[in-house]
Amino acid sequence: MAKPAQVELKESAADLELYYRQMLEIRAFETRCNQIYRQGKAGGYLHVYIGMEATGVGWLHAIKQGYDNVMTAYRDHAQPLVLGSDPVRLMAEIMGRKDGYSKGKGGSMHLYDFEKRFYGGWGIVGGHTPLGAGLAFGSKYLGEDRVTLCFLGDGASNAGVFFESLNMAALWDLPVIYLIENNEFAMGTRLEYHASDTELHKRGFPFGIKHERVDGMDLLQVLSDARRIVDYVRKEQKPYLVEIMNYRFSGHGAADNDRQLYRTKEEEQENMLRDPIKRLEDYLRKSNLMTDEKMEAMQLAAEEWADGVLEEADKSPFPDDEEVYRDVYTDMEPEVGH
Amino acid sequence: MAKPAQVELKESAADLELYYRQMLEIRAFETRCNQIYRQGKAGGYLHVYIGMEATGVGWLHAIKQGYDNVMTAYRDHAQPLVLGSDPVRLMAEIMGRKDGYSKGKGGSMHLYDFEKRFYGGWGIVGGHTPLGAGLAFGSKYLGEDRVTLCFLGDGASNAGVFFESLNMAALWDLPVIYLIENNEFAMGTRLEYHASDTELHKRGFPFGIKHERVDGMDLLQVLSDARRIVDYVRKEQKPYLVEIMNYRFSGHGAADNDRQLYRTKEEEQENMLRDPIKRLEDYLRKSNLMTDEKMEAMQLAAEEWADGVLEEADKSPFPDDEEVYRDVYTDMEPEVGH
Amino acid sequence: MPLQELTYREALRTCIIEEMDSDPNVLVMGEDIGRYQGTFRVTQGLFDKYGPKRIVDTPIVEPGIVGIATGAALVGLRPIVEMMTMSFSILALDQTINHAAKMRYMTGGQAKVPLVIRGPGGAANQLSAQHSHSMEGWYAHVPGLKVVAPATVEDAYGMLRTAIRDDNPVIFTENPGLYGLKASITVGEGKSVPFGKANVVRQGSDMTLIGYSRMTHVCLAAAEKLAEQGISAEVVDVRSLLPLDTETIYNSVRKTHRAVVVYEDWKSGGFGAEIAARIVEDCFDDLDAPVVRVGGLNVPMPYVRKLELLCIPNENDVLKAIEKIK
Amino acid sequence: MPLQELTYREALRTCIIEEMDSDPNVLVMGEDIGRYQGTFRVTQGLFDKYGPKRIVDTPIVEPGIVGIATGAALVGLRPIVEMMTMSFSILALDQTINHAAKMRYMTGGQAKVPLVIRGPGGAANQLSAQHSHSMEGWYAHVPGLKVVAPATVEDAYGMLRTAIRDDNPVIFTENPGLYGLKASITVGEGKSVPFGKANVVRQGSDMTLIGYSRMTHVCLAAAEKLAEQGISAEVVDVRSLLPLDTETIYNSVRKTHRAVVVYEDWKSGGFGAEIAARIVEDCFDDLDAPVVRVGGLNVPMPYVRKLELLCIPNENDVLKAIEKIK
Ligand SMILES: Cc1ncc(C[n+]2csc(CCOP(=O)(O)OP(=O)(O)O)c2C)c(N)n1
Ligand SMILES: Cc1ncc(C[n+]2csc(CCOP(=O)(O)OP(=O)(O)O)c2C)c(N)n1
Ligand SMILES: [Mg+2]
Ligand SMILES: [Mg+2]
Repeated sequence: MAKPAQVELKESAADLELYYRQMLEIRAFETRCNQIYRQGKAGGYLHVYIGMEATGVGWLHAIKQGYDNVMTAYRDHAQPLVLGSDPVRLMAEIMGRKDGYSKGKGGSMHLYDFEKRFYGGWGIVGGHTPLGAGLAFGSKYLGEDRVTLCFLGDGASNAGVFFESLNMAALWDLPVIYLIENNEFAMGTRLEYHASDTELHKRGFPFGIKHERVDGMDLLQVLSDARRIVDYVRKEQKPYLVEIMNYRFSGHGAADNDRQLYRTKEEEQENMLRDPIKRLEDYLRKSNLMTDEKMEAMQLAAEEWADGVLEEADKSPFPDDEEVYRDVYTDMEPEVGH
Repeated sequence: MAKPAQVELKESAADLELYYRQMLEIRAFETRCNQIYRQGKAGGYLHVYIGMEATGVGWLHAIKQGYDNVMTAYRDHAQPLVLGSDPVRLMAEIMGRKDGYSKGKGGSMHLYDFEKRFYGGWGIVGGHTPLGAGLAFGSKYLGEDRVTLCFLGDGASNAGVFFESLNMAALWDLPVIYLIENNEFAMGTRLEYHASDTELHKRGFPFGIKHERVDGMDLLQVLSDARRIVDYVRKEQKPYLVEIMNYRFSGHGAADNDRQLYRTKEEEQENMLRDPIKRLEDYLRKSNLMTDEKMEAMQLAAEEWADGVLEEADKSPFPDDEEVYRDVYTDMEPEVGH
Repeated sequence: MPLQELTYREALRTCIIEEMDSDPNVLVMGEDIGRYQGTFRVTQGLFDKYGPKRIVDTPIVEPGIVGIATGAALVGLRPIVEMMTMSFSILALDQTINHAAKMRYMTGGQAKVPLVIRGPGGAANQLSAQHSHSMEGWYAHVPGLKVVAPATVEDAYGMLRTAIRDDNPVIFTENPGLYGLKASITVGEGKSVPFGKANVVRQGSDMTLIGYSRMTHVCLAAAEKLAEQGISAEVVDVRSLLPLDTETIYNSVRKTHRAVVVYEDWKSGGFGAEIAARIVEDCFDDLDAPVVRVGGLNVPMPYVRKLELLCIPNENDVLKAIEKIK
Repeated sequence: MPLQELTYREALRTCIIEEMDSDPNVLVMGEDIGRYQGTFRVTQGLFDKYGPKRIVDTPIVEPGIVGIATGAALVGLRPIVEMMTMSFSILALDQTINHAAKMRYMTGGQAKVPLVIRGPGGAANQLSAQHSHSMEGWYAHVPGLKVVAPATVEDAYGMLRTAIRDDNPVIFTENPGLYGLKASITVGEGKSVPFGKANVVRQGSDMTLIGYSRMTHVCLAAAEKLAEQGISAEVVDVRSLLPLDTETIYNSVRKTHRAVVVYEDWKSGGFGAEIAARIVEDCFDDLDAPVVRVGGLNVPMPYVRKLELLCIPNENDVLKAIEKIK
């Protein structure tokens, strides 16, 4: 399992409050997403980050936000929220609205904010992993010292193109960090049914890529591991493979109502005890960094914030019909008509 | 590098003679192939096995010939020769003739003899590796204890689908042996320019597949390693990954005339000293198992044999025009005409 | 033979069960098809019934899955590979085209590849650009494959049997919009629907509407509306793209003198172009008007339902297209 | 501007050099393109000139290569990916189609993917079934891509410049049979050939022969032979499949009233079907005869030269096909 926590605290009280707030906001945002999905206000496939908040918040505070490159697959709401993208535009995209980052043409699985260097947002399992190496290749070619974070799932870590990417990343010393979020499930398939060796970090070994398994539930541990690794990669200009242990509290997607097909209620509840938000709260409480009242107030604020985001996003109109032909090319329209 | 030789001799004099003869015949056959290619009697891409004979002969005498499954990529003349396919039909195929195993429709890269359980003969680098797992899957499903040998090149060992295959082979305990023939080159690209870690056997590690690097030049060592590994796989019904160190004496293919673009003459000559045929001869001589006269006679016989094969194959006519539409389906013809 | 009311989804499942019962070498491989019961629930219950040997949950590795199934087919198995959606089959094209499809030819007839690749093709509901691909036109371009796209419960059942028993690789495209379709059909061993036979699903005299898979129903709906306008449209359900039953199509066109080809795939370069081109090549003198095509808009599939619906042809789009040849 | 005698191969190389010299963010990636000088020698000398940073020898991993190049394009590079042969690009289709091509749309216009994928497409000489694929028809089906297939030295040079400077992913198909073609052309910065413009390469009045890439030359050869028979054939070189210049094609057909589409790809489902279908849709009343297609035989490419030559259309096949509309 993951290494035991060995944390020297570098976080100020203000920082901790920020992280806590972001974790709360992610959860509140994601909870709204599941709700609007049930109401038919969002459609398609929609995958929330509930239970995995410490991973996203921790890692994205270990990088230079807006300078370093970040990408992930379709479970992609949390990352841009942490990176400072406009939550209303994110929610609008999830609802298929004109003000969404992709004007309603991408949806939940395809969120992007290139200005913040958040590069999506991808639906083909494993398919984005060479793009991650490519961002690193490009930034390095240009003489910049940007680090690239490329998140992927445990299921995605079996995809052939991922191994091809690892080999090239190592061969060409690309400063990309592959972050396998091992949440123990690939949709309805448990880790042990899809990976012949469940220690996924080992996949770095044959390529001479530094690799390790780390915790993804304890924010302070996450921050410390993430900083160490990001610093290493920026300095050494070499790839790194990290396996982050966390757990998917929700179903695979908003449409997945049959969690009991692949895990028991007991297992679920046991893992809920690892809740990263509760864990941070315990820490804040024990360290006398925050009172219960403050926490409750912040929880309430996050809920209100999410309601406000949703309300605001819902004001955005659907895109115009003409949008259907736009953005296929930079400089021309496709052949029109049926 | 490869393990040092630790050989207990299990081979009878008659066996050794057979192996020696086969190595000579492969070399003579392949030399003819290069010749007829220059004469325009063979075309397309054609890749010979010169320098790698001990690997093919050794491994294919460690299995139950005709029972175990064997496949490789496009460097595929030697394997069916060892397995007892008709050399005339092999040569006829290489010359695009009616009596070839594929009636002239496959050519040098696509040799098959399903009766001998030799399953090709494939042109897409790495593309055949899941087929190898599939043969093992099928045989195991049917309750048979066949072992499957799937040869691939060092260059092919980077292909994503190979890693996908390794994971499935391990996940489902498939009795397939992947044999990476590390001849140090992928076409004009040296090992160190295509593989971030040049110890290719390590690729078995993340999947919990037993893996090792072995010698491919010393026939006796090859036989002993091969027997040990084949026995293990048959008994344990699990996959194995073997990296076989050898060297490609010829160019990549018969059309590759620019060997000096990727290796020096000196390097080439140095490696020629590792010649598996010379090495076996040294052993036979030192052990008093064969006289120089006998060896010379056998060399001559192999040359004559190859001339005979070529002459015989050359008598085969080209396929009839109608062949162009046959064998697309088992039970129908495709839409005909331009 | 028993008559059963089944959905399209159940018809597929029923056929798979019957074939698995009658031939121990038939097996199913795919992502989340076993313990999770299949994303679209086609394989529901099969894991409990047959266990992990014959209902094989795979990692998410389409190239590897098709390759391993092809290898298994070579030594005597008859694998059915479920693609979670046909969109993902794009990852496996090298295995499908370069290996499974060309193998018999390259071996000069030694290889036999009884392989079925099946799953939902086309758009479902807001799955966006990467999950809404129609792939059948690409497949139908490839010699060595057979490609079918049943539109009805009966055909789903009967063509799947033909596919499983076929000794060649078969691409079997379903459509997410069809799984819920219901009908009473006769099932059992003997019931199968051959490949290469189109079906005239509606008689008519003024024009021929040609479709397959879900678009057959769009053609039927358009024909209803045309009837209200006093136009009698014949509808041909292509069913099998490769082999293609041009005779049935031509016979209809020779009768009606007008042809409209409807398909969901991107209009430009879709398989409807092939059907149109063949009609022109072989029935030119019978045509009173250009062959009209109605295809999906030439854009990656957008997420929002409003735009998505613009992309997928419906009966009104067919009516509009027909204006120019009425 | 200087006039130079160049082969098709050299014209490509010259253009790459000029573009690399003028823009430091242009680079080339591919298998054996550097130290080995390129399988078809298009990149000969470039490694010595630019070194490993800009001439990147890759492992044999087509999906990975296209993916990494696409990612690099997203942050400002302008990669040219060489496919050793276009046949191998089938492995990279998920990266090309699902990622590079759809990306701009899925991002609502945020992404810009200046990527060129180039290499020889179609049959060379006995390379057998897995190495002789024509892929351009599949690509030309995909919104978000541009697809070109230059037939002449001048177009190879000028269209490659347009491709490299295009901000969208471009598929640039060459043909092994064209690399040795020679011509004197004007080179230099300003010389480029735009996409979406077909070229009337031979004037005629009795029929229009339509081709692209090497088939343009087959059309020209057929036109010569037709001239001997007293038939005046116009030849249209399509050059750019997506965007497709239908106007030039239609204008010719409206003049000659007969159209023949020639392509090397498998006949059924090839891009010639699309061209034929469009002509019929839009020029029906101008046609005096069915649009005839001449395509490659619908079989995996056989090895032996004798059969291979049967598969690839030549001028006699064109003449034979024309019989029915003369
Ligand atoms: C190539 C491909 N195959 C299948 C799918 C369907 N699919 C979407 S997500 C998923 C599971 C992925 O699991 P994992 O990588 O562990 O990520 P997680 O959802 O747990 O974050 C599957 C099978 C897909 N999107 N792409
Ligand atoms: C997918 C694919 N890409 C490229 C090629 C061209 N090609 C043929 S062989 C080869 C080199 C393979 O080297 P390796 O795997 O080491 O095998 P070896 O030839 O040394 O036996 C290349 C690049 C191909 N056939 N298939
Ligand atoms: Mg997971
Ligand atoms: Mg090699």
